[in-house]
Amino acid sequence: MSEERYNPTELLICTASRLMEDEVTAFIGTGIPMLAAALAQRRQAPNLIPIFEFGGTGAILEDLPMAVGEARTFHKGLAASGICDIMETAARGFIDYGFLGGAQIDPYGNLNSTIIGPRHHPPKVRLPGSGGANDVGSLCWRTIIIIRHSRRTFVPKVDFITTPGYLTGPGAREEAGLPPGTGPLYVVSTLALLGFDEESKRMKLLKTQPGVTVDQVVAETGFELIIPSQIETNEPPSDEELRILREEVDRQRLYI
Amino acid sequence: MSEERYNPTELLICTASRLMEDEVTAFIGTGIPMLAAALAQRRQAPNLIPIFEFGGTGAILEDLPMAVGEARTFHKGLAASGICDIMETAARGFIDYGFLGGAQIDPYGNLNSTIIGPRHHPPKVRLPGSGGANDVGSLCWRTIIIIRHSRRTFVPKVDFITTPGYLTGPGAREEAGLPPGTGPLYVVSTLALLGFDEESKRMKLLKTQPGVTVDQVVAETGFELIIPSQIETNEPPSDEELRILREEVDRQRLYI
Amino acid sequence: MRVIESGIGELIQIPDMNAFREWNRTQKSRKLVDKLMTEQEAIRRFVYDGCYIGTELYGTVRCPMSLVREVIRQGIKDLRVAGQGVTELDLWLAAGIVKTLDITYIGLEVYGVSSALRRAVESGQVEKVVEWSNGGISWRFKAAAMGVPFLPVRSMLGSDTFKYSAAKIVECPFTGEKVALLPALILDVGLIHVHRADRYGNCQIEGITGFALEMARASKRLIISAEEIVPTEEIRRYPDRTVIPYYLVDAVVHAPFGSHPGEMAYRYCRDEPEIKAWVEASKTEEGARAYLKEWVYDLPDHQAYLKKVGRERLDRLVEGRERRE
Amino acid sequence: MRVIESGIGELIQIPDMNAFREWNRTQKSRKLVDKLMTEQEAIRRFVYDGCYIGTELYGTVRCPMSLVREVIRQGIKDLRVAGQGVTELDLWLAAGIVKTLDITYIGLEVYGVSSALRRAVESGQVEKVVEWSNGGISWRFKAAAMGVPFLPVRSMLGSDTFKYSAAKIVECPFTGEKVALLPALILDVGLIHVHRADRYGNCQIEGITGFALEMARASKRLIISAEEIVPTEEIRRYPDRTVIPYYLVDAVVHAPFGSHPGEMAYRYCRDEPEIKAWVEASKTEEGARAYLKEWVYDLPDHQAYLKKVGRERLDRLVEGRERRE
Repeated sequence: MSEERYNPTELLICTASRLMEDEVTAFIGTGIPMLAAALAQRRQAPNLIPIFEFGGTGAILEDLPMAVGEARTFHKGLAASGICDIMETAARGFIDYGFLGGAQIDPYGNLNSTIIGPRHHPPKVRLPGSGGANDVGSLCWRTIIIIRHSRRTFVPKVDFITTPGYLTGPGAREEAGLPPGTGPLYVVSTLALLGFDEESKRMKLLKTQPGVTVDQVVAETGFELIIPSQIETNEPPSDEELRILREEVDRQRLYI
Repeated sequence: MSEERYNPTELLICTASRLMEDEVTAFIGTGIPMLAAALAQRRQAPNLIPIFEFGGTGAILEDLPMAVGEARTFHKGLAASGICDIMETAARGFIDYGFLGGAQIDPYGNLNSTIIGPRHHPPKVRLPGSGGANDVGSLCWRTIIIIRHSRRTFVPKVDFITTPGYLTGPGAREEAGLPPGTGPLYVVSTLALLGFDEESKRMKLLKTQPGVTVDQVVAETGFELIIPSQIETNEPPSDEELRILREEVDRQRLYI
Repeated sequence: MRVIESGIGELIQIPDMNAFREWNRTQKSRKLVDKLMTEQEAIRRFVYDGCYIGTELYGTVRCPMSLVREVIRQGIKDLRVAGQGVTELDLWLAAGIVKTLDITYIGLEVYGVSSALRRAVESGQVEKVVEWSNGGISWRFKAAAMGVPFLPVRSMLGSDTFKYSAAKIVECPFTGEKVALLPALILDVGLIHVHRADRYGNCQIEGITGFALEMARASKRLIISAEEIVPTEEIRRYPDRTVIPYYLVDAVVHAPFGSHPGEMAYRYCRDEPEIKAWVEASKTEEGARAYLKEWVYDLPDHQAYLKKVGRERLDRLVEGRERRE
Repeated sequence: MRVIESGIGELIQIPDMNAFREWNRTQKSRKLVDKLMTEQEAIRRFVYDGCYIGTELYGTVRCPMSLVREVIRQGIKDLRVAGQGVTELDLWLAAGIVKTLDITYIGLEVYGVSSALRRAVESGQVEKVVEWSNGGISWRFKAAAMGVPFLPVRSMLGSDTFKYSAAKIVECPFTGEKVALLPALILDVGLIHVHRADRYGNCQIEGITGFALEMARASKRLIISAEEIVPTEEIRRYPDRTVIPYYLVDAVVHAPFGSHPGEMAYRYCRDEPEIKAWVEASKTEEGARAYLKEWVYDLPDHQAYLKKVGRERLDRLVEGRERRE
């Protein structure tokens, strides 16, 4: 990873941003997803429709929101409603992608953002809780997880399933009553781009980040990854991406 | 009934109107309840809050609406929302009175506005159906029924319970799952003002309309009424009521 | 979930939320495309024989009457209809194109019982009639709009309206009380008339919203007619006025006076003589047929309809409109 | 209604809709009376030790911060809280006045995990924590707003968020699918900040409505703070802009910049340095205490708070506001 050209946050943003298609609806949370969406609107996805949980639909992300309810989440937007309307829009199958983060992820893409440690209350470490994550992970068609890569985050079993991935494997989501055809699609990490095996629903390495070896990914992952024989390397953030990110998207360097 | 001074519609309007208290919320349907409410707002109940099922709350009834969704139902209103909001307001116990009509009524105040005859489909006579009546009769605190009096309308058993009164008697509403403390309070007819016996929940004569005898009421009622020993006579519509009704409320004589 | 009692009415549309999700994923575009078209094109493309259809608000208030007339004009038949209506469903009933009714209320309001409904239902021409309350049918749309297969309510209980519906009664697992469960109602096609829309279908309504928000979200195909087409910049300036976002919409029809003979809040009032003309005409089958011939079949489109109504009369309706005083 | 699975979290508020109806019948006036009062009076009259309370939207967006601070100032304690929050619940947690949490999210958004939450929960000072999603808690308000004891949803299923909630899973009697049932959440007190209200409590909001409509309708007592008090004539001119009707409201507080340090759409932007000041201060117990002393306890009221913030700074926030371009 070239320390000079970009930092890990910028790498995550650019990698996630490239996954954002034009003319789709995407649930955008605070932080990296907002920057990735703003970058995507300026590049390959001018008509990406950002959806913010408290009501913003179709904003033009000229200035970066600092919160998912801020006026910037419906700046020149197509609609500004409320959280029930948005979550119900997801329930009806209108939201294509959702971006999620978390403190822990397991091989099935289950996410924890509630507590660290074995006991629910009082816990060893109290994290913020689900917020909209559980709803996004339950109801959007596909989720894309953005997370820093380490053995502390990539764990065999999360301490708490805040947001369902594939739960215990194939068929488990449907068995739980979650809408069919949903679940995590990609994991964007500081070390790799990962996906999920069609059959087993376990996490699979797709590409390494620039300058990262497969061994490094394996070493920093607390469970066995599916590793195809051929692994490509992600394109590093381009000068153009970094320029837009720094000069247009986050002019005030609030995040990067 | 003095044929010269007022007609049966005017009698129903004035009788119903006097039952409308100030500073209460009341569900107002098309027709007589609208006129009664408009009259009441000009007399004893200037702060009667009319509620119309498709969204109007707190209108000032300067011009008579011809439909429950018309702009006049939220003319200078306090809120204009939608039908779910209004029905849910009733479900939460915020609507004090509801005014109802029907083609048939039984001793328990059950109302029929769906079909006449024994068979549901195809029926002998098809009437409009519940509309909001069932919701009003289920969810408002007390309902007041306005109906023309005859053996064809006051029947031992309605052909179809469109809107629940006391169903089969004491406790039946609660047993059915309807909110406790609700049910019909008065029946305003062309011959009498009637109520319901606390114990048996059966219809009871309260007052006769001017010029009407108890015997006439009994003769025109298709079931046994509870008749207290002392029966007063309703005050006839006053000149003032009739003047307001004709000159202000229904200037264009759309209804009366 | 133990069911205490089930209505005996047929469940005409199954509340299959997975199929609805799949439809919304594959058949509804997120693309901002120009959807402006004529009544003819919109009805031809999206309304079909036997489809399950709904209209909002109702015949005399903010109702898509130009679309309603076009459905008749195109000879669409065997409609299954969510039935809250005045003139609009009355016209369809009189035209003989309704086969099945989830009915709440069809009538002429102050003018009483609908003769067209009586003829169509009493003759058995309408083959199935399932009963609901107005709240009930709105909550059914709301369930679909929420993406859930049912909603619990405390209405319809204890009545024949429940008995002849397709609702169910269960015990609330939190309180032990009886509640009625209403199945979500997904429409094949919804028709809604609004004050303003852009070409993509972002819609604004003034005054009450009736059940527009719920029905829009419960429709697999949604045809919007609008008094006025506004630039998207106007929508983006007031995103908080959008009640129906574009991705729900399949067609946008510019229909000034689209609610005639009904009213449109703050724009024009209802046309009482014209409404009365239908009330009178519809009393007999022949009268209704003559009315339909004169006001629907013999006119090629909404422009011709408005021309027949006449500018002077329309101006008077505008004059009589509700104002924000 | 056979329950397949029940969350093990405690049901803190029972969804007793009959009691709620009775409350709304007897304790909520339909009278148009002047409800304008100060923060002090509103909190003194309607907020009490141990009450179940909620705030909307959240700490940095259209949040009733002047009311939130007054709750602390008056030494109210043992609050049971519906927990979607940023600065506002953080202040309460830091002040040690929260005993029970129906939590969805408490954190500092871009600034990460809340130190105040960590201290209060990890120490056991907050005695009970029940988990929900943001959608989940909003739907719980919506259930209460609809006057029904529960709502079905297709979220929270399969997760520990469900397991540590008080929701239940049942089979849909129409489709056979599993759905989660969320119990209605009735608040003893709700606090909501709006753009405009009249003295009776009719409220208008600009921009997103968050969960204001649902929470207002789910509250036994509702305290409104408003940037601006408008004459009722203004409300009656735009009845379609009323999102909270007066009869839901118990107190109306005129609170310009009431959301500070958060933002108010189209009025002022958030005060980033002040938000950061709390983020920094709250990292330690001492820091949080010092902040509370300086910005809450040592100031008699919202006017003093605004004076301390200073006109110049407020002007800059107004300058930075979102505009309808």
